[in-house]
Amino acid sequence: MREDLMDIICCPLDKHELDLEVIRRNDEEIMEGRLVCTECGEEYPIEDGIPNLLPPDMREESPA
Amino acid sequence: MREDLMDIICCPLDKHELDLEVIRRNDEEIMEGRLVCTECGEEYPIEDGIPNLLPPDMREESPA
Amino acid sequence: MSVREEFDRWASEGRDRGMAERHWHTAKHALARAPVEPGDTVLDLGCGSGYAGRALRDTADAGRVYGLDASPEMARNARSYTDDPQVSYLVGDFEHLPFADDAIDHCFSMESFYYASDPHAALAELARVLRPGGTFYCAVNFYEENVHSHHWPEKVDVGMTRWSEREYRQAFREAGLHVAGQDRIPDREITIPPADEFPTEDWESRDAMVERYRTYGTLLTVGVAP
Amino acid sequence: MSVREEFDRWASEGRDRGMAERHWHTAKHALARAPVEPGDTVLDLGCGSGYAGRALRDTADAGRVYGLDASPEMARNARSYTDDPQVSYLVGDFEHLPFADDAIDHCFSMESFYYASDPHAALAELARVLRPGGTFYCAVNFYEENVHSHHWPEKVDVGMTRWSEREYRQAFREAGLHVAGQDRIPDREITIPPADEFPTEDWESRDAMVERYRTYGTLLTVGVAP
Ligand SMILES: Nc1ncnc2c1ncn2[C@@H]1O[C@H](CSCC[C@H](N)C(=O)O)[C@@H](O)[C@H]1O
Ligand SMILES: Nc1ncnc2c1ncn2[C@@H]1O[C@H](CSCC[C@H](N)C(=O)O)[C@@H](O)[C@H]1O
Repeated sequence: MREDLMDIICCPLDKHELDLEVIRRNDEEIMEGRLVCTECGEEYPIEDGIPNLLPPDMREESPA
Repeated sequence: MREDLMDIICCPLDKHELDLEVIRRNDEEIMEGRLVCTECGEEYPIEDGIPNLLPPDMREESPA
Repeated sequence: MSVREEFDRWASEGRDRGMAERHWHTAKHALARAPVEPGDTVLDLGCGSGYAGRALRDTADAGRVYGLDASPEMARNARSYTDDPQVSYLVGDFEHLPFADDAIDHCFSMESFYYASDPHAALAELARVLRPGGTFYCAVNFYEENVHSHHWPEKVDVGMTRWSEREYRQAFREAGLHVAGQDRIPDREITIPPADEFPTEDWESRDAMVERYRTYGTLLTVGVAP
Repeated sequence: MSVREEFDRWASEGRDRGMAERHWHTAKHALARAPVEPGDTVLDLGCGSGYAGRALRDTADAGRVYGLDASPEMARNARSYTDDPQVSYLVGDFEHLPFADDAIDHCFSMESFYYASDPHAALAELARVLRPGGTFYCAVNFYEENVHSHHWPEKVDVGMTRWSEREYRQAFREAGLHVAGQDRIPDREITIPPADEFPTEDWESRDAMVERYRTYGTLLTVGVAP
């Protein structure tokens, strides 16, 4: 995901702002990382450049 | 025109309410009459059942 | 010539019905989209023969339908085509609408809006009379992109405003209407003769005629009062 | 099965592209009507392969396009079909939109809205994220009047809501959206075999197939945030 996405995304549960934690990035994008809700602390993963903002109970783990 | 038209029509110039003066009516409708603005006093004719609510300067007289 | 005089002449020559027939090909598709609910009050702006408002009575069970036209002869003809007590015709001007604020649920207009001498003033009036959520369905065949319409003003003795699709959207927004959609409705019903019959009286080539009706068709811009 | 699991399976079988191709026949007409201006931010809700948002980048010069889908595999496929830096895909749920209030100019959704487990909650979320005047173009082939779609839930392992045209309008209004228009967009491109080839695997009769595609087509309901 590109960093300008931060302008409009929010926590899907309480609609508060998210903090971005970058694990890996390339020239254009954040490839791996985490989005953390500044209010409820819920964490949303960024995997292969795609943020997963499903509510945690809808986000099953990928099969190992 | 049917009398229930009075619910929504107004003076085209100043948008104030109109008074209805009936000259001739049948069971359903006012066939001849006048609509008079309660504010500016402008008069609008009803002829053959059709109210003419053109601003006066756009309403030429019908040829005699 | 004034709008009233020009269209009184058209009406007395019976041209209101011919127009209605031709316009129906695309107008019916626009009418079918309108979110008119049973009981709604509908305004047919520049109604001519008045077919559009009558159609909304029949298909959408509109409650009251008002056809407004600057030409007394058009209104007289329109009135003679129906006995429906829920349908009324008024003589009036686009820029001086004789309706109270928020009095109208939806307004439809076919091939008439661009005759307004000040179309911005007409839009401001529409924004005033439509209730919140009310729509203005504005359908025109005369517009910038439709190059085949550019010469029409030569044939009509009143002023005509030629806006582009973008200018329609902008003007709606300037008047305070949201733009909910815009597109060209093709006329798929008009008979287009085989190529060897061209040129005809009206058309240089078959391609030009196809482009006029199938590509440009009727421009519909839908506005919504906030 | 969850929406995520069902559509991850579809995506990994490559069904996202087949759907896109079939849906394009009618989706493109809906997209062509949307009042998207250059620079606008567009959301493609339940984007699947993501073709719709990409089309609005190309045709309407949309500024930023977000495709949202509950299936990570769909989002992954969609991402692989473009290099456009202005186009992004997110995994998310209709009823829990991860967007700030008023962040979206226009939202388009094709053949996905009825999978929402609570469609009223989804509409409330849309009303929240659309800026005033923003539109929701909601296109569905699965709806009450389209009798030929009634058996579809048997083939899909997730819940599907079957509303009538009227129920769509009502639900939009209950969520605080104005309804700007509604109609059925016919699919004129699907190949319909000659009568003597019926019954086919999917169709009892030619008439039924014609009715499905030409009469019922795709139901489009257009909502506008006040
Ligand atoms: N400023 C104005 N106010 C009211 N009516 C007007 C007007 N300018 C033009 N008109 C009316 O608009 C009509 C255009 S002809 C179209 C008529 C009809 N809607 C149809 O589709 O066939 C004429 O009847 C003309 O009298
Ligand atoms: N609650 C929900 N939240 C997000 N996406 C959902 C959803 N329910 C269904 N979907 C997604 O909606 C899509 C429906 S298939 C349609 C895909 C695409 N719009 C097209 O026209 O081809 C699937 O990709 C599915 O994953």
